[in-house]
Amino acid sequence: MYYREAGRLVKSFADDRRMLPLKEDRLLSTLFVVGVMYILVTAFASDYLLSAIFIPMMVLGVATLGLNIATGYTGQLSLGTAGFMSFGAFAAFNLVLRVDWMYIPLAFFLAGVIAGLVGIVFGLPALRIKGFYLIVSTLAAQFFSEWIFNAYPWFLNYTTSGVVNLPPFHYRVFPFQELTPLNDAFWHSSRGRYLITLTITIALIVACKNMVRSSTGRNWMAVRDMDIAANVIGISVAKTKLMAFFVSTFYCGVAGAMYSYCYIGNLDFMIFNLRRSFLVMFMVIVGGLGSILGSFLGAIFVYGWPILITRLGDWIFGGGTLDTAFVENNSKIVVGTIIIVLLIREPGGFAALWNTTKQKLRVWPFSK
Amino acid sequence: MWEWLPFFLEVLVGGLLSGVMYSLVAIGFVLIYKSSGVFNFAQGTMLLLAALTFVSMTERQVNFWVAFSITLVLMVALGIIVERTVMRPLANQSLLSLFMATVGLNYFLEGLAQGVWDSAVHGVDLGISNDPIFLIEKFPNLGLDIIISQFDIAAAVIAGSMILGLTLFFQYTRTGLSLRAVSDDHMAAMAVGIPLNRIWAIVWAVTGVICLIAGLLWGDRVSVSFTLTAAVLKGLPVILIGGLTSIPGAIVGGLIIGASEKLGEIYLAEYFGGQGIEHWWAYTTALIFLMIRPTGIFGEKEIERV
Amino acid sequence: MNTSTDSKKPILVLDNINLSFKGVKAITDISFNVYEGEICAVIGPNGAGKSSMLNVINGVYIPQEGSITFEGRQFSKMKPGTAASMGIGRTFQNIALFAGMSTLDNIMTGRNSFHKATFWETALNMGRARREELASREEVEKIIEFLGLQSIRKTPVSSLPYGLQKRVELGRALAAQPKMLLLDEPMAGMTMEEKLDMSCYIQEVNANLGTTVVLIEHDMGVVMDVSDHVVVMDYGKKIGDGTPEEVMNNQDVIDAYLGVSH
Amino acid sequence: MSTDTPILSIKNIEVLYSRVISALHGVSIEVQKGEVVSLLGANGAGKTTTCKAVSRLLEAERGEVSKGSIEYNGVDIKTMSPYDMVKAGVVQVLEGRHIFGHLTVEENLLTGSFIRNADSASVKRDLEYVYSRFNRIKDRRKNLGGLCSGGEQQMVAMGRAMMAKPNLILLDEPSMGLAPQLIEEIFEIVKTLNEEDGVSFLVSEQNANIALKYAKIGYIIENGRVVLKGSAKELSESDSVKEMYMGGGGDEVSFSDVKYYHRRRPCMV
Repeated sequence: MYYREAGRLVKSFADDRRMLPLKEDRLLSTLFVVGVMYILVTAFASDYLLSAIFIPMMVLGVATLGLNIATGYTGQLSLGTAGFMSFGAFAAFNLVLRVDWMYIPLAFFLAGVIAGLVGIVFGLPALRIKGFYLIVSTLAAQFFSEWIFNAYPWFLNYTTSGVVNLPPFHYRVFPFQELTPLNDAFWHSSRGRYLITLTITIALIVACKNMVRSSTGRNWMAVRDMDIAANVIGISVAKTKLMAFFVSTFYCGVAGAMYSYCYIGNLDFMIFNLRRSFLVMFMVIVGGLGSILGSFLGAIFVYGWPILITRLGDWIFGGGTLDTAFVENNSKIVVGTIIIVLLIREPGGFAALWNTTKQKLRVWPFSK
Repeated sequence: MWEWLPFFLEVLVGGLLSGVMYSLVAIGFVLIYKSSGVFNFAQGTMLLLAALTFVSMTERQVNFWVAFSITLVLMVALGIIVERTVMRPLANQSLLSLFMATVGLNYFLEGLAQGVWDSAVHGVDLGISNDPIFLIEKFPNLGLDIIISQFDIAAAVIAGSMILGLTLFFQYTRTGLSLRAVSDDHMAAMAVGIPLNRIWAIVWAVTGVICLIAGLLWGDRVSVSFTLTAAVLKGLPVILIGGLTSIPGAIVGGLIIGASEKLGEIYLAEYFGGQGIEHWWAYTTALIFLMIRPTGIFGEKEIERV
Repeated sequence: MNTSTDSKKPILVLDNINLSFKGVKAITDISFNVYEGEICAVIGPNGAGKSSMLNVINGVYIPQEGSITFEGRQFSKMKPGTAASMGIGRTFQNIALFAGMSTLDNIMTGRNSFHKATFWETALNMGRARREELASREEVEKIIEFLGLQSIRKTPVSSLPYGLQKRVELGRALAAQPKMLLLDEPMAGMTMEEKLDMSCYIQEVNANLGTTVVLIEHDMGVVMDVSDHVVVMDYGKKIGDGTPEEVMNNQDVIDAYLGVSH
Repeated sequence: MSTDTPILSIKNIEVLYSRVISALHGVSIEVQKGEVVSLLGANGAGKTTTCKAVSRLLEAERGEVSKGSIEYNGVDIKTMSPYDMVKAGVVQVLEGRHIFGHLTVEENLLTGSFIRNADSASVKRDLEYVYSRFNRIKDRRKNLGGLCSGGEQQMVAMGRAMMAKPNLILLDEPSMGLAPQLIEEIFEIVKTLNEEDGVSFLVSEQNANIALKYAKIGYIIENGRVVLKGSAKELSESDSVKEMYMGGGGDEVSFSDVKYYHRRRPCMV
């Protein structure tokens, strides 16, 4: 590391509370976000990279962040992430379908709110039920969502196949679209969808970071670490838990909407199944409980590993040698092993590994 | 005015019988949770692994009992290995970490099971007749015109005797008493010289055996394939209703879920768009019970000390 | 600090409290008053029900019988949230800090009642949220300075030694600016140096802020020097109540706690 | 083995929890065969840690003996597990009793005998013997341990330890939460077990009076250090012990004048 905290005087509490206290950190992250993520990637990345790598990783990262808010920050185990995502996806679809003036960012936001309200309903038992018993509630949410969107065709606009394509010309991306320099076709392309996903993701990261560094986040963590003590110092445990469920499912809901609209381009209730819930949970564990950075590292790893293996296989043995079953089983074994090893060696996940590395670099080469 | 009764009874009995099979899965859960606080999510996959191992041998014309014994040994070994390599290094960690480790283990075993064997659907035939029994023919005096599945009865008897055996084992043997002591108080158990690791290894091994029996019964009923891992999802509401630490709870919970599932399917599904409610219905039932008793019917209510 | 007897006004009145767990009696018929501005020590052997008593006062346990009157408001059962909002602060015997958070954040949680910003205001870092954060930080920094915790401000509390954790816990309780502090063995397991520090903090808070203090303590030296009023419990019952001198000369107390003289 | 090898000899041990938090710094204690030794000190002084260091239960709480050694009958116990210790005849009766609440009194006692792999006849004999020593719990044999009173639980805990036929019992805070007459009764039993069955005891206590009445030797432990050692008689006559553990304000340090002193002192942390 070429820069460190030593010798910097923090002169006000406002400075001390900044998300990135170091000037260099701020500069580098701005450069990375604006220069790399916005300009370089948008300009040069291929369609494949955008729609099969960047978009899904960000979308899953947001879902992971959502689960992390409930489980990592507030200590409420949830196994219904995909279910909550599907509420967001279906809400967005029906909003766009049934409200004339609806446009995408607003639909995503409202979808998040609707999912959040559903989250509160399934979070209510948390006021009475604790620990593992609570997974009943979130699993109920999961199975309930799988069932309701299947049993009531209204949600899918009576489509017989069970899958709705989301053709781009069906929705408006922005209000006053005609006044913007970029046309609909751009926003419906992978580039446009990438920019939408990126912007929403960054906004959600900043919002989460803001909550975590203020009273909201402290109350979540207080309830997680010791709810009796939190109660004794006057934190309303019930309100804190419900709020955490709302925010958590809001994130999941937005992720679900983005999953349908920005990533796969169709709406399919089969996709938001229990397995996906678990995948998101793996991302949380691998990345690190209670870490924003970890949420994305986890998403990148768990989503990226099978792709990496396939690519490596193609590169070493020639195209198409590794069949999908092999890749799938391989990733299960690898991810499973990594989860166990991480839990034993570094319960903080990749995020903690990253921090230790940073810490070591900071004193390098003067100390091991 | 009692015309509905025979049919109701038929549904109820069918539900209760399948409930016994849920109990069997649930008991494996309870044993591990009771003794070590580990919520073993890998139960379903262990079950699949057992069934797959067995089937892949019988499909190669290996004798039933030989296959059974080999699988039994392998499952016991698996249990012991899991205890050694996963659970022991994680002792003293938070319950959440332990749970997540079993989720990881679940994923690992899933990949392994399908990697070593395959993901095709296999049949397993335990040689139990599938013919229904017409109760009115067998016992005309009862006057009940009910049809009961012979397989369900046989499965329930096997599962039931397994449960009975385990209950007796833990009630009256030295190991059983040690296990109950360990589940009550780890520290005290160590203080009187009960070797925790040995008890845990035994519990995981016993769970392996339960998985084999349950895997075969479930396998015969719904065929051996990836969907078998869903057995764990059947077991979950059962133990949560019964209380995570209670063997009688697992039995009662199994009966409740079994009955409620069948009754719900027959009598309630029509109000909910026709079909498919069984997945969430079991969980809703569990949720209702838990709202009344947050730690299950037989679960222990903890007094929180501060 | 001895308050003059004529100005004695009870801030807390416990009336005939009975508490049992699954039929096992933990507290039997306990009544006593705590007067405004005093330091009241509760002493007694381990397991005498002292901690349970504090838990009853701030609503963690609900007594089967009896009432609690705090500042003139009577409750048959107190709720922890109510207790906190009425100004009852608390530390615990087996430190109940939020293990995953830093010293600063732990103390900041103590100020939660001063934070009115909703979660979306905090998410957007809006004016009110920001102002409250900075105002709280200012107050918390005063406590950090008072308790000498500057150097461990950003250290996770789980990695702190026992004595410091106790101090952070006191800081968290102080951050709420309580009218009454319940301290459960604040000096247990401390070195003499740390005990001196802790008694200094307690007395200073009592003298300068007028905070009433109820503390459980085993060290008789501390009890004799610091407290204005001593309540003795044994086996769930009250066996003594009065000034330190009175209690020390009470034969029941000597028999039960200080030991049968030989 | 020479007769003067102490049954337990703790030599200058230090204990760390989680590799950082230091709980004991230099504790040395000796227990001779057939002796009752008491370990006095306040809450958190390190009594329980000392007992757990001997019974090897420390590791279950992420603690370890980082320096010094502990010898039982002249053999270093460094590599032994809690199981080995019980097998070798050292049983700890935990602070707070730790009865198996869902087991009956008799089942509680039986768990103590498992270590010996004894046949059922001899276990039965031992049960009778324990009941004869602890009369109070005989009638409660079919009751659940969790429903017994504090005194009965203490007796079950001690009886459970006796079922392992120990040579040395580490008795941690037996008086905790018990009425005075019951405390007396418990210590009378300790005396009987010591005199008639030859069991050595290391008793950790806060109640100095009762502990010194029944012990031969006493150690006073403060903040993880042994600060005083002596015969029970010496200790109970010592002024400083009287001051610290039997009431009475000390003159050396005044807690009430401390605030001015603190203000002038730079911060320690």
